[in-house]
This record gives sequence, C-alpha cells and structure tokens, in this order.
Amino acid sequence: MIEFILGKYNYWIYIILMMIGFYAMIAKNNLVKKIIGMNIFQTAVFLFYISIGDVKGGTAPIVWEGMEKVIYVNPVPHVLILTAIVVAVSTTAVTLAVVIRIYEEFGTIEEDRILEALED
Amino acid sequence: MEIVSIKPLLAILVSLVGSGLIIASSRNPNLREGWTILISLAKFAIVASMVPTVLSGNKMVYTLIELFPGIEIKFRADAFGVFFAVTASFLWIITSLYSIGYMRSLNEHSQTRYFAAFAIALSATIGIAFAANLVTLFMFYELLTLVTFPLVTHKDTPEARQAGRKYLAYLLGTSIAFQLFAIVLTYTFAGTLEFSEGGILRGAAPPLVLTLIYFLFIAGFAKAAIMPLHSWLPTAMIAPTPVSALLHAVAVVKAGVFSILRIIFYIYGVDLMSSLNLGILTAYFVSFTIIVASLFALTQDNLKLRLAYSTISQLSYVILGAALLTTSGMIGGIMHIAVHAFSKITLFFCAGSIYVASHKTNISELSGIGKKMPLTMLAFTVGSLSMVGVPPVAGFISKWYLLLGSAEAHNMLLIIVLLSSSLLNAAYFFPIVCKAFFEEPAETFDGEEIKEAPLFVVIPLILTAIGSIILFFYPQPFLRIAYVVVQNVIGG
Amino acid sequence: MKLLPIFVVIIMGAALIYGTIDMPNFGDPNAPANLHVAPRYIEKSLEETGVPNMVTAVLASYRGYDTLGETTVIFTAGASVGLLLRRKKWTR
Amino acid sequence: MITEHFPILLIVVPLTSALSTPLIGTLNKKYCWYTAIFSISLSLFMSLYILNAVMHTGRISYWLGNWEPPYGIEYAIDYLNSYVLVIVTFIALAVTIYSKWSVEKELPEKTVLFYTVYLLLITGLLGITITGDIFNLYVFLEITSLSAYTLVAIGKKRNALVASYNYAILGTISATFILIAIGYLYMVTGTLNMADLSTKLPPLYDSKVVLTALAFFMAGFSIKVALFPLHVWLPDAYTHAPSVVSAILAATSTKVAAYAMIRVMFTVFSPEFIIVRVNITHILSWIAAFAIIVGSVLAIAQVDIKKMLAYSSVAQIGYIMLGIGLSTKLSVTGGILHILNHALMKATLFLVAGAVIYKTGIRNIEEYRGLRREMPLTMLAFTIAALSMIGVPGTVGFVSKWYLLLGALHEGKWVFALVLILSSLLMLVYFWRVIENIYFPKMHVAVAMDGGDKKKELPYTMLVPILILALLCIALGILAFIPLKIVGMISQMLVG
Repeated sequence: MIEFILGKYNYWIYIILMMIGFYAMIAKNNLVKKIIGMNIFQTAVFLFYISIGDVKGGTAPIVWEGMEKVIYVNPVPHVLILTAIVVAVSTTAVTLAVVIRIYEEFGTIEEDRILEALED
Repeated sequence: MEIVSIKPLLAILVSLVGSGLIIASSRNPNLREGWTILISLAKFAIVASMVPTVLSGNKMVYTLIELFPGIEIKFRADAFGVFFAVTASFLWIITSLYSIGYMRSLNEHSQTRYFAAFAIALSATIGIAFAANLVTLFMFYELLTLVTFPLVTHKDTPEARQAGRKYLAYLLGTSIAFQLFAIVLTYTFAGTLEFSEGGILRGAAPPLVLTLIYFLFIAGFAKAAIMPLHSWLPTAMIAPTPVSALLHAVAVVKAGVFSILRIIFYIYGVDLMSSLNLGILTAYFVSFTIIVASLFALTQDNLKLRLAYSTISQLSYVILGAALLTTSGMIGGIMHIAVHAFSKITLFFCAGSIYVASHKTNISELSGIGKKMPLTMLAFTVGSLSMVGVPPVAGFISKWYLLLGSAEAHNMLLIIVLLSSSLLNAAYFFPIVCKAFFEEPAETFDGEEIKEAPLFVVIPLILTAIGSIILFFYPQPFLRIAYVVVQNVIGG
Repeated sequence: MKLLPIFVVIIMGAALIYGTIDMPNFGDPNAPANLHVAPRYIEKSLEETGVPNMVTAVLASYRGYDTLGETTVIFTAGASVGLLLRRKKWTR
Repeated sequence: MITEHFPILLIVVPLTSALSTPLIGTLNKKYCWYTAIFSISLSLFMSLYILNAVMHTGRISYWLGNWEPPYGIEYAIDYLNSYVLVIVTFIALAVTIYSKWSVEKELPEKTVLFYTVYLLLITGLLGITITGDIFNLYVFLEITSLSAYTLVAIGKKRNALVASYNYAILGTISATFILIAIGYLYMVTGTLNMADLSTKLPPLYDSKVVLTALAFFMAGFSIKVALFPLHVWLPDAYTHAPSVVSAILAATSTKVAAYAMIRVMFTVFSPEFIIVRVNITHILSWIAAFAIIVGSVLAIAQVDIKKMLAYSSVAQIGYIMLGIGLSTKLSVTGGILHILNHALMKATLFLVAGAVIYKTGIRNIEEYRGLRREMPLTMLAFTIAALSMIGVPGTVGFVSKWYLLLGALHEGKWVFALVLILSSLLMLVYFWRVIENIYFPKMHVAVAMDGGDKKKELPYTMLVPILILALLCIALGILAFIPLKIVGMISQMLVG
C-alpha cells in the first residue's frame, strides 16, 4: 500500500490541482477568475505530461560530449507540452480579449450581473 | 406478363412538365389555360392507351432509378393502377374546363399557382396509381399532400391558414408517424417493398405484429378519411370548389383508399388477410365510418360540408368492398372508386355552380333554385340518385356488387349497414332536391335575377352527370378492368 | 461552495484517480511510454537531425508539423485578439 | 508528382492564404474574399482528388517530413476522412462564396481579419479530419476552437460576447479532457500515432488507464459535438454569431467533431472494445435519443429563427450519434450519411436565415410572413431544406432517416424507431410554422401600402450557393446511391 502511494503520489497531486482549477472554471462568478481556474486546470495537465516522461535518475535529454552512457528522460512529453503550453497561452489571450470586450459592453465581469443585463 | 415501357413515367411527367409551361405562361391566361387543357388531354391519352395492355392481363413496368440498394423508384401500370389513373385523368379534363369557368367568373387571384399546383397534383395522383413499391407510393403520396396545400389554402385568409394547418397535420403527420413506420417495418420483415399479387408479408412475422403493421398502414393513409382520421376533409372544403371536386372527391381521397387497397391486395394478399381475420375486422371498422359520417352529413347545412361527409362515408364503401375479400365485394369496391368519382364530382360541380351564380353556400338558402338553374339542379339530382344507389344511375352498380359481396360473405350485418346507409343517403340528398324544385323562392331573394352559371361551368357538370348515367348502362370498360384486377389478386 | 460544480469536480477527480491505479509508477524507466517511440529519438536523433537537444530535434524535425500547428495557434490568437479589440468604437 | 503531396497541400493552401490575408488585405480588403475562394476551391479540388484516389487504391498514408510513423506525424486518409474532407471543403466553398456581401454588411471594418480567422477555422477543420496523429489532432482542434470562439464573439449584439465566452470555457474543458485522454493513452502505449495505437491497445483493454482515457475522450468530444446535455454552449453561439459563421459552424464544425469522435471510437479503439466490452455505444444511443427529443422540443419553443435552427442542430447531432450508437451496419450508414445530409440542409437553412437578416433584418419567425413574395427563390430553397429536415421522401433527409429507422428496427429496438418518428413530427411542427409564415401574405395593410410586391432577391453571390445547396438536398435524395457508395464502404470499414 505504501509502495502504491509512493509510486503514484505525483498523479494525485496533479489530479488535486486539476480539480481546483476545474472547480474555479465552472463555479466562479467572476469571468477572470474562471480564466485563472482554466490556467490552473491546464497547468495540472502539463505536470501530468511531464511526469509521464520522467525516468528515475534521468537527465535532460541533451547530448553532451562524453555523456553517451547516461540515462535520459523521455523527450516526447516535453515536446508535446511545449505545444500545449502555447495553446494554453493562446486560449488565455483570446478569452481575456473576450472578457475585455465584455467589460466594455457590460461594465462588469461578474457573471450574474451580466446575465441580469442580458435579461433586460 | 411484365412489359418494360416508359408510358407510366410519361403519364406522370406530362403534367409535371406541364406545370412548368403553365408557370412560364403566367402572363397570358388564355395560353395558360390552353396548356392545362392540352396537358390533361395528353395525359388521358397516354393513360387510356394502356388500357388494352392491362386488359390482356399484362402490366407495364419501368424502373426509374435505384434510390438506395434494394429500393427503387419503380412504376408498374397494372389493371388496378390503370383503373384509378383512367378515372382521375379523365375527370381532370372535365375539371380543367370547369376550373377555367369557375376561376374566371369569380375573378380569383393567383390563378397561375392554382393551375400549376393542380397539374402537379395530378402527376402525384398518377404516381400513386402507378407506384410499384411502397417507397415510390410514399413519395408521391407526400408530394400530393404538399402540392395540394396551396390549393386548399388558396384563399390566403387566416381561416384558410388554419384549415391548411389541419390538412397538413393530418395528412403529413399520419403519413410520417404511421405510414413510414409501417413501411420500414414491412421492409424489415419482408425484405422487399414491391407490390405483388399474393402479398409479400405472408409468414414474415408473427400474426400480432402483422396486425399491428396493418393498422399502422390504415392509420397512415389518412387520405382515405376513415374515422377518426376524417376531420381534415370537411376542413379542406374551404378550398375553391373545383379543388374540392377533383381532389377531395377523386384524386386525394381516392389516392388514400387506393393505397389501402394496394396494401390489402398486394402487401398482405387475400389469403393472409383472411387468415388473420383482418378483412372482417376492417369491414366492421369502416362500417362505423359509413354510418356515422352519414349521420354527420344529415346535420350539415353547408352544402359542401354535407358533400364532404357524404364522401367520407362513401370512401369507406370502397374499403368495405375490398375487405369483404369476395369476388363481388372486391369488384364492387373497385368499381365504387370510379362510380363515386363521377357522381360526387357532379355534386361538387353543382355546388360550385350554385356559388358562382348566386354566392349561396347553405342548403337552407336553396329554396326554389331549381327553377332558376334547372340544368345544374338536374345534374345534382342525377348525382344524388347515384349516391343513394337508384337505377338508372351508376351508383346502383357498385352498390349491387357490394351487397352481392356481403351476401357471399354471409354477413347480414354488413348488408344492413349498406342498406341503412343508402337510406341515410336518401335522407340527406333528397331534401335538397325537393327544396330546390318544389319550394318557392324565399322572400329575401334580392332583386338581381339568378341565372344559370356560365357555360364553362355548366357543361362539365352535365358531362359528368351524363357520365354517371352512361356508366350504368355501359359499365363494361371499368367493370372489365375491375374483373382483371380481382382475377389477378385472387389468382395470385 | 456550489453543490453541482463540487459534484462534477469530484466525479472527474474520482475518474482520474481510478485511472491511476493501473498506471506505471512515477519515474519507472520501464514504463511503456519510455519504451516505444522515445528510445529511437534518444538513440538516433543526433545522427538523424544533427541537433544535440532531443527536445528540439523532436519539436523541429520529427514532429515539426505539430510545431507548425503551434505557431498557427499563436497566429490565430493574435489575429483573434486583433479582431476582437482593434476597433475604434463598438456599435451597440 | 505534386498529387502525392495533396494531403499536406490541402492544409497548407488555406493556411498560407490565412497568413497572407492580412497582407493582401492592406492592398484592398476586397481581395480577401477572392483569396479565400481561390484557396478553398483548390482545397476542394484536392479533396475530391484524394477521395477518388482513396476509392480506388484504399488508405493513403502521407509521412510529414518523410519520417516514418510512429516517429513522425502521419496523415492517414481512408474512406471516412476523405468523405468528411469533401463535405467540409464543399460546404466551406459555398459559404465563402456567400460570405462576400454578408460580411461586408455585418462586419464592415473587420473584413480582413475576419477572413484570416475564417480561413484558420477551415484549416483547423481540415487538419482534424486529415491527421493520423492524435496529438496533432489536438493541435488542430485548438486552432479550430480558438478561431470559432473569436468568430462567434464578433456577432453584432453583445450577447455574442457572452455566448463566445461560455463557448470558450466549455470548449477549453473539452479540449483539456481530450488532452488528458491523449496523455493517458500515451502513458500506456508510448505512441501517438492512431494506427500504431490501435495495434498497441487491444492487449491493454482491461487497463483502467485505457478505460479512463476512453471516458475522457467521450466526454471531451461530447462537448465539441454538442451532444445533449453538453450542448449548452451551442444555441447561444449559433444564434448570436454572424450569419456566415453560424452557417459554417453548424454545417461543418460539429460534423468534424463527430468525425473525430467516430475516429477515436472505432479506429483508435476498436468496435469490439466499445460495442462488446464496455458497451459505450449503448449509452451513446440513449443519450442521442434524448438529444433528439429535447432538441426538437426546445426548437419548437423558439421565436428566433437562428435559435430554432440551433436547437434543431442539437437534435440532428442526436441523429448522427444514434446511428453510431446503434452500431449496426445500417444505422452507421444512416449516421455517417447524415453527416453529409445535415451539413447540406443546415447550411442551406442558416444561409437563408442569414440572407433574410441581410435583406430585411428579420430574425423573428412571426415576421417571416409573406417573404415568399419578396424573395421567392431564397424561400424556395428554405422550403426544400426544411422539407428535407422533416424527411419528405425524395430529399436527403429521408434517406438518412430511412437508414436509421431500418437500423433501429433491424435490431428490434423499437424505442429508437419511435424516437425518430416522433422527432420527425416535432420537426414538422416547427418547420411548418416557418413555411406557413413564408407562404401566407402579410396582413392586408402592408400589401395595400406597397401597392405591389417588390422583389428583393439577393445578390448572385449569395443566391447561387443557397440554390446549389438546396438543389443538392433534392439531387442527393434521389441519387442517393452516389453518397451511399462511399458511405457503404465506410460503414463496412467501421462495423462490417
């Protein structure tokens, strides 16, 4: 059991982080807080990816002279996550731009107020 | 024997193409009406030319296209289809003449739309007559509903809109809900949808399921106006009279009963019908409609509404005859398609003629009108006699066969139904005739003298009245085709 | 705290944790992820691409089209922000 | 030969034109439209070529950068995605031709960037469809999503912004779910190539990781296809987006998402796994049935034409999913065919709705009264598409409904057949309401005021695409064997 917990703790941390982000995304009233939640949510996934590729005692996957015999960590998750980070940043940019427009239009970024404004 | 021939397709296409010509010549009414007449003649000629072929026991088939694997748009002109097609296309010629008179003397709007839709409606009707399988039938059935919608709502008033809504809800709604369902079920069990003389469903599914499918079909063809799915027909009477005449006494409603007969004869087959006891069940079921619709007719003061309820009642005669599953019964049922068509169209023409001449729609206002419009009311009398089944008018023929069929089936109850409905028919038609000829015109007749309607209106109704009488003395063309149909159905 | 979001979040968390039961341990060098495609990059990328940094090699060469996609995402974001914000006055 | 490179050119052509649109636009913003038309026509041509090639020689595999899979990214084209590619490019071309005046009017100062983002949307959709690498799919998914959020947000009313925001939040959740699922699969297989995954996965079918991955894929794609009850973003987004955007999103973006879902279910995982082992298709078919009913019922309640069409989309997506969920050959044929059919019908309907807004500003169904006299051809197109939605025989809607019904009954699943029938009736109700309004004249006041009816038909660039689409609704309903030829192969491939 102990071994089980020790072996998987990294995943659980990412899951908890993810739940926090996810909760903020769907439950918060403030549009910017939702975006913050979204960022936490996505970052949790990055952590997960990176931990897939980790190898105990591994080193960064860069070939140095005289280091042919070392163990490298798996480079693929790093590559994927570089892309995913960019995607996350872009999503944040677009959603923030939308929030700016919402603020210009409604004068607020509280969801309930906006819905009220739409009702009228 | 099956002969591959393009004639069935041509018969359908001629008025479809014709509608294009009608629309194209919308600015020139005379040319437009010329097209209508020409097309109707051409259509009848094509259909009539098929009669010898089917009388010799052959049928013409033509496959247009394979819609999807195993299911084709296919036509077959067999005796039954030709029977219906001849009736409808012949009466279209007369109705076209009548329409011209009627629409012009009332100065109706949107006449191009009217004539074009009429032409397409006839295409759809012939399509139903010549459909070789259920999908083709379904296709033309829906087309007929859709294309008659602008005719029913011709007045463009809120009432017409309401009526159209009901029309569509009943016809399109039931066909999607029940007919399509039944068709898919049939295909699932039988693996084919082709009409065939012995039926295709025998042994395909448990009896209970087959019975269920059967009733889905009956409910799906609401055009046959079997109660309780009848109430669209009186509502549709808001349409101009020629529409009521041809479509709601001949083409649309007969398409409904024709389809049901197709189901009984060619999907279920006589054997299966009797082994499931569906025939007798249907007979009782429609008996209810025959009697109750007649009772409703008694209470109507609006002439067209009374005719509509009478139609509902008479349509069920056809199904009753087929459901008897005896030779005479079936002949009677099939004959009644033509006989009722000729007589009822006469009656509707008369109603229209009265409207054109006097703008009267209610029976109570018709006192003494027979003296002003003798020809019209004479024709009306002929039609009424036919409805009741009095010789020497054609109605007698089909009723005779129906009675004979009931007797063959040893069913006293159905004989009583037929006889009492004849009495009811008499009870709601003869008062009109009496009123028209023997009562004095009411005081309230305004100064303007009522004259006979224009010739274009009167001639067609005289023609159909004479037709009703000729059919009594010389029913052979129709009777022979009906015999061929019944022989095939029973022999197959 | 809102109940429905809590519920949804817990469902999601539970599903994810359920998935971890069969996962390889953290840092396991014999995890399947480290055995299939990755070794080839580790062994051959220098030789095949001439880039000592394997992440760069994969990013720019083996999976170069992902990176093209990635830049396209940035471009999309840029164009989007421009489309949304570059405007004198919004008509209400 | 250049034809070998069509798979990548198919993506690169719209992509480069998207990149160059801002430059071209600085010369003259009218050129943007021509650029878009030109590049999408090229893509259409290439996708047709590819379809033809696939029909003759089978699966095409294109190695990007010449790295063999699973080490590099592979574009893998089989019957299924070549079919979807043609649908997407064709609809995109029709909508783009139409877009000229509509965009001019609705977004006069944003034309250039509009076309940039619009082309990126198309690029993304094509990328999702063509790729054989699951992570690459995610990247394209995000390109599509980002551009879709933006395009929704630039709608005229301020509701569009809120719709776009909600769409973005849900869309990101969905994309992240998919990303998690991809990670889970990568973790246990070490590969990202779909074909490679499908060979590596079968021994792992008992693994809880794989099960979780499947669950997250399904949840993620369900949001993207707007499968009930995760459809909440769709009605508002489609309602408030600019007309052109509503049309392209409704006709292609949910279809592509549905494609991706099918791709993952049937080729990354296997029919055996999803149908027999976890039986997720069974759940899917029930959800789809609910989607059909709820979508149709909600559509009846709408007064805004675009919102009505949007809810109708929810129902129609249910059709596609029902076909997949029943997972018999017949029903899958129906579902896959409905991807094409619904694209045609919904594109027509949304384009007509947009055209009416363009000409008259009318969105309310009640105000459609008498439009027949003003825009007869446009309204004819609407009628045809609406009848097709109802499923009148002789139209495309009938063909797919027929197969779905047949598929349901063949399995003895009467409930689903009843659902299909019921939904047809509901559709009859809400579409007929519109048709009735179109064909009945306005109250007499208006007629008297005008003295005569003035025709206000559309400019040709708007009218022609609408008419072609409407015509196809009939043509492919009668010549159904043409799409069925390829669809039959697809369903053979998926569940045969």
